[in-house]
Amino acid sequence: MTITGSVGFESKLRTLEEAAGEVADGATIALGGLSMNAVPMAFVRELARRKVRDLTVVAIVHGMPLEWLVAAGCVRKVVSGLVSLEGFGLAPRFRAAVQSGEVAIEEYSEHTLICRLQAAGYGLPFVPTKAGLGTDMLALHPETTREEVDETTGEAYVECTALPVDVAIVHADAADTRGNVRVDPKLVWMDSELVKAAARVIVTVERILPERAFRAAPERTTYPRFAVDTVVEAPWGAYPTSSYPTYGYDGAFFEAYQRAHADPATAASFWEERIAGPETHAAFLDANGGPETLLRIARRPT
Amino acid sequence: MTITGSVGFESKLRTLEEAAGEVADGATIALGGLSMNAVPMAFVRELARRKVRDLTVVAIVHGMPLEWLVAAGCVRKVVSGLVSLEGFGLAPRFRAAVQSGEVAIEEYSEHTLICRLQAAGYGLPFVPTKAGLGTDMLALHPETTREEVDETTGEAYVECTALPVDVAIVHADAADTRGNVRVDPKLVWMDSELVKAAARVIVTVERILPERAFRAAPERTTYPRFAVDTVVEAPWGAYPTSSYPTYGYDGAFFEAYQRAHADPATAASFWEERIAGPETHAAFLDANGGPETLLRIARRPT
Amino acid sequence: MSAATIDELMVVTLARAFTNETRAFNGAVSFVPVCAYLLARRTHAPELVWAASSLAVDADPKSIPESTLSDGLWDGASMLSNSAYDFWSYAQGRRYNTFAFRGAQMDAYGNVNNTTIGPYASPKVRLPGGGGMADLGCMIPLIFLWSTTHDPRTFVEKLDFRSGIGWGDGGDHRARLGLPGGPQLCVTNLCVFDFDPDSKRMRIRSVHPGVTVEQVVEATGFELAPSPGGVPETDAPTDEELRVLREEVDPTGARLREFR
Amino acid sequence: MSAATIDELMVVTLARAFTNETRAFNGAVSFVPVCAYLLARRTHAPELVWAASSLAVDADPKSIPESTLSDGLWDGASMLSNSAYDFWSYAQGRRYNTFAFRGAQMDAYGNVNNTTIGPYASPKVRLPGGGGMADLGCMIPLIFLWSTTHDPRTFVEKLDFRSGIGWGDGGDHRARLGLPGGPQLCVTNLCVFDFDPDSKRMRIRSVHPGVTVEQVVEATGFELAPSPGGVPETDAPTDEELRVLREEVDPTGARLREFR
Repeated sequence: MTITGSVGFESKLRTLEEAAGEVADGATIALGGLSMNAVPMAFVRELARRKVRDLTVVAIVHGMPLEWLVAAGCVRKVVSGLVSLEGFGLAPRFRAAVQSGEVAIEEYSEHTLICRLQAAGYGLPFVPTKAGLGTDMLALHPETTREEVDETTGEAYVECTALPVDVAIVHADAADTRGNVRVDPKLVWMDSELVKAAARVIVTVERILPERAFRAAPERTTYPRFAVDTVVEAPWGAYPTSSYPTYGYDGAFFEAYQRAHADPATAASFWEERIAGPETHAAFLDANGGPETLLRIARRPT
Repeated sequence: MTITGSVGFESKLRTLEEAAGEVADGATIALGGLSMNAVPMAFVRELARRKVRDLTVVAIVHGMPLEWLVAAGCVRKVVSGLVSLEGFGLAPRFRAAVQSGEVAIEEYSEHTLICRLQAAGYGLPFVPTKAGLGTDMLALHPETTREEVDETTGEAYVECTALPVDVAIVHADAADTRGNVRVDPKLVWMDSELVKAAARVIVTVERILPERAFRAAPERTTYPRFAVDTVVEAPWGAYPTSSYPTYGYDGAFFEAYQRAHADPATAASFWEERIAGPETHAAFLDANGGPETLLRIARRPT
Repeated sequence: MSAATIDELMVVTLARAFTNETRAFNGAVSFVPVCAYLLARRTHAPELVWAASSLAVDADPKSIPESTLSDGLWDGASMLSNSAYDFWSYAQGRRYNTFAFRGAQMDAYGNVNNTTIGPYASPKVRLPGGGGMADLGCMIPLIFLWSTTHDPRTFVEKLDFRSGIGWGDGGDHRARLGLPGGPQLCVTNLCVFDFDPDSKRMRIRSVHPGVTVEQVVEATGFELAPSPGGVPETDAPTDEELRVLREEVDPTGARLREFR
Repeated sequence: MSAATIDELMVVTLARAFTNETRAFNGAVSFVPVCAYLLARRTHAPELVWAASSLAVDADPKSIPESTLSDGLWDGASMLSNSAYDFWSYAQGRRYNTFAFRGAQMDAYGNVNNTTIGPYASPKVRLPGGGGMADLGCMIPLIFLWSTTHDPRTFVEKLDFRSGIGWGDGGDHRARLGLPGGPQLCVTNLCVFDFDPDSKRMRIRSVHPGVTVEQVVEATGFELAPSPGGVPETDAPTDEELRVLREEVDPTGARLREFR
């Protein structure tokens, strides 16, 4: 299935297992995508199966990946702007873990968190914004979101200090073996801020393309090879979230997940049978309906 | 040639003359493109012909448009990072005008100027950078590029204060009459920073497309209609600079321009015959070789 | 045309507050405003700008999915924008001018809480979090609030946590912070609130059919500013508005997810 | 294969300083480094990254046009990047690590002037300006300098204006400013300079064939640091390097524009 890499060049192609091995216990990782969209879930599942420990997870606006990592006991702290399952309700495992104190949450507004990542990406002490003024958000972390007044204009603003990230994991449509990556048709979420902020970047993709495909449409390349350290071929790798425009999120999975969490017993069996249990990514897709599910969520061009 | 606008919607389509009329004497304007590439030259020529006065021209890295505006006496001050005709040498009219004090120059490094525009675009008192540290650049304008030390890390950095722009003029490939704009295949220069910083945005384009063309490929839209105030159809509107990938810059024009400026008399006739004299954009193209020139610079797909 | 249900009345009332100058976008779980933007655009405000999920400008979805941040909402858009580079800069740069949000708690000044019920350190309920509220409340001049649960647990005297700013502490607080505009309306399942021009406290602008001022006061956990010139009944939707909403904007009734 | 001309020797010498770890880009009027990046990539450093005009990553032009900021240089690229969003963030973020610049004046520490000759307020000559030099000199750890006019007017004791920083005031000045790395080499039409590890002053690393140390000292307006272990002759290009440069990298001799 994997095509041979560009002859004579280093290949950055790794298996899901190899790539997950790049995340050490205690690491700070950042997850791409947003809410129901373009989350590297196949990679997240592999992390959960490996029982990586004490992770700090930077998740600007996320739900299901935090559910899985928390359920597997991988998470020490979540750095986040919003956590929910969106139209499907609150995130049950995450919510319980935070309320019980099992998992710490370092909470920011969405934009101040983006600014912190940009400061890290640009090698700056901070990035300024007016976001959060007049709210209780800034007081949560006065050392990293510093309220200041501009000396000349007298304007209030917020200095968002750099948030360094060890590993960013993002999902995209295609890559070549040298690390050029294309988000097709276009990157819409904040993944690029994560890529720029992280010391190491892992990209899972729906398919591997030959380098010539990138040279044939260079305007469509989203990340250059020198910004990407590891490439993983993971078709349907965002399931059960969406990978626009190839497939949508699986609403049935989210509904079933919420139903199962009405009761600890059903939650446990759902976790084992439909999430953590399956040995491979293919087996995981099979456990969730296999081809029938995939055909159902495959997006018809409109 | 112009197709009818999207029925029932306000049309932002104007003629070159109408659009140039939106620039008042004393205005601060910003020019898109960079050096030999994608400069809205047809619009610049129209400004020069109208003899608009006392302009402050923000030009990050430019050459020929400043030559024309200075020659026509439109310019009070240039706010810039670099001015030259690149491989064709220094910019003769601009250089003479600055050396004689006829035109003032407010000079920044390229990136501190970008940061000043971003601060204006984002409604922030300043945008920070490490650019310019240890050079003589910062001391030129200590009030707008303020050297500071971060209270926590002790890092030196520079606060680039907001630079408000009245009108930004950029050149692109296509627009619809509602103001959606596509830079084809992709925006590479800093035009988007100008668009975001300016109170008013004028876009000259190679062609007008129906709105459905934008809805058919929304990922290729560069500026949304609500960020664009005026659209001008100006085919070959970047000549003698390039409009990638449709046509390249006209090296012969630049060579001839430099040769003519070896002597004030030849410079004056070149100005009259080949730049300022022609009544229309078409006449201007004709005065510079017409179809023969256009076919010569039309870029063969590679 | 059957009479308007409460969800329909709320959508229509909000839609009528939007104009051809409205340049809006939406966040998570925002079915009511999304329906209102689409309805306004299809009726009285054809030039209205709405970016689906804050990204897909001029989207024209055939129906509304379970998530208002979903790519299922993006069909027919004239621009897909990048969140950090396009959306957030146009939001900070004032090209966008309209945003609607709700909270698990709201106070008299239109500030909202979507973070925790109970003390932050030891929450009784851990809510999703402020997300973009804390940001956009500071950036956007025309803020609209809505609530499908108008009761004293939602409309409280004091928020447990201020996730997003409305009129702040009231009066000129926003102006003193250098923030533009502020909340314009709050549309609930009982009434429509606007804000006293001086104190910036909520006051009843109209009550929905069959609802009394007393019921609203009863259901509101804070003191309301007086409504000069009395309190009319909320204008009823027209048949055309109801037809467009029911048949074109939200045929599957996704908005009802907010009324469970 | 005919003997190397001075332009060829300079390009080859610079190319040999680049490796598979080099992640470079170029600015205006940079024919010599552009040729050097392409030559290194086609010979000993196939993984080398070069972004043409700082935008077109891995470009593979058939020839080099009159402008090194021109889209004529972009053919065959694997990525066209956006200047503000991609280039400047990867430059600040250290993914790019190599930049080459020259100046109308250079001093002993590799600082450059491209702004004015004579006082800034009343310049004798108004030069193009610092452009991105002042920025990238601060952001990029591996800086390379070149000059095709090695004379006392170019290599001066004191710059009329410091447009771009090299080693600053020397010693640990860059480190004190929190800036990464610094200038590595300066390749001229007479010799190759490197920098004393402590003082950070230029010293002669090698002289080109037919050039004496005395001539270099004569042509240099500042005191040079001593060269430990003497000064060898600059290594000659191989036939293969010359063939690739002449036939594949720069068949039209665009690099000669810097030698007029």
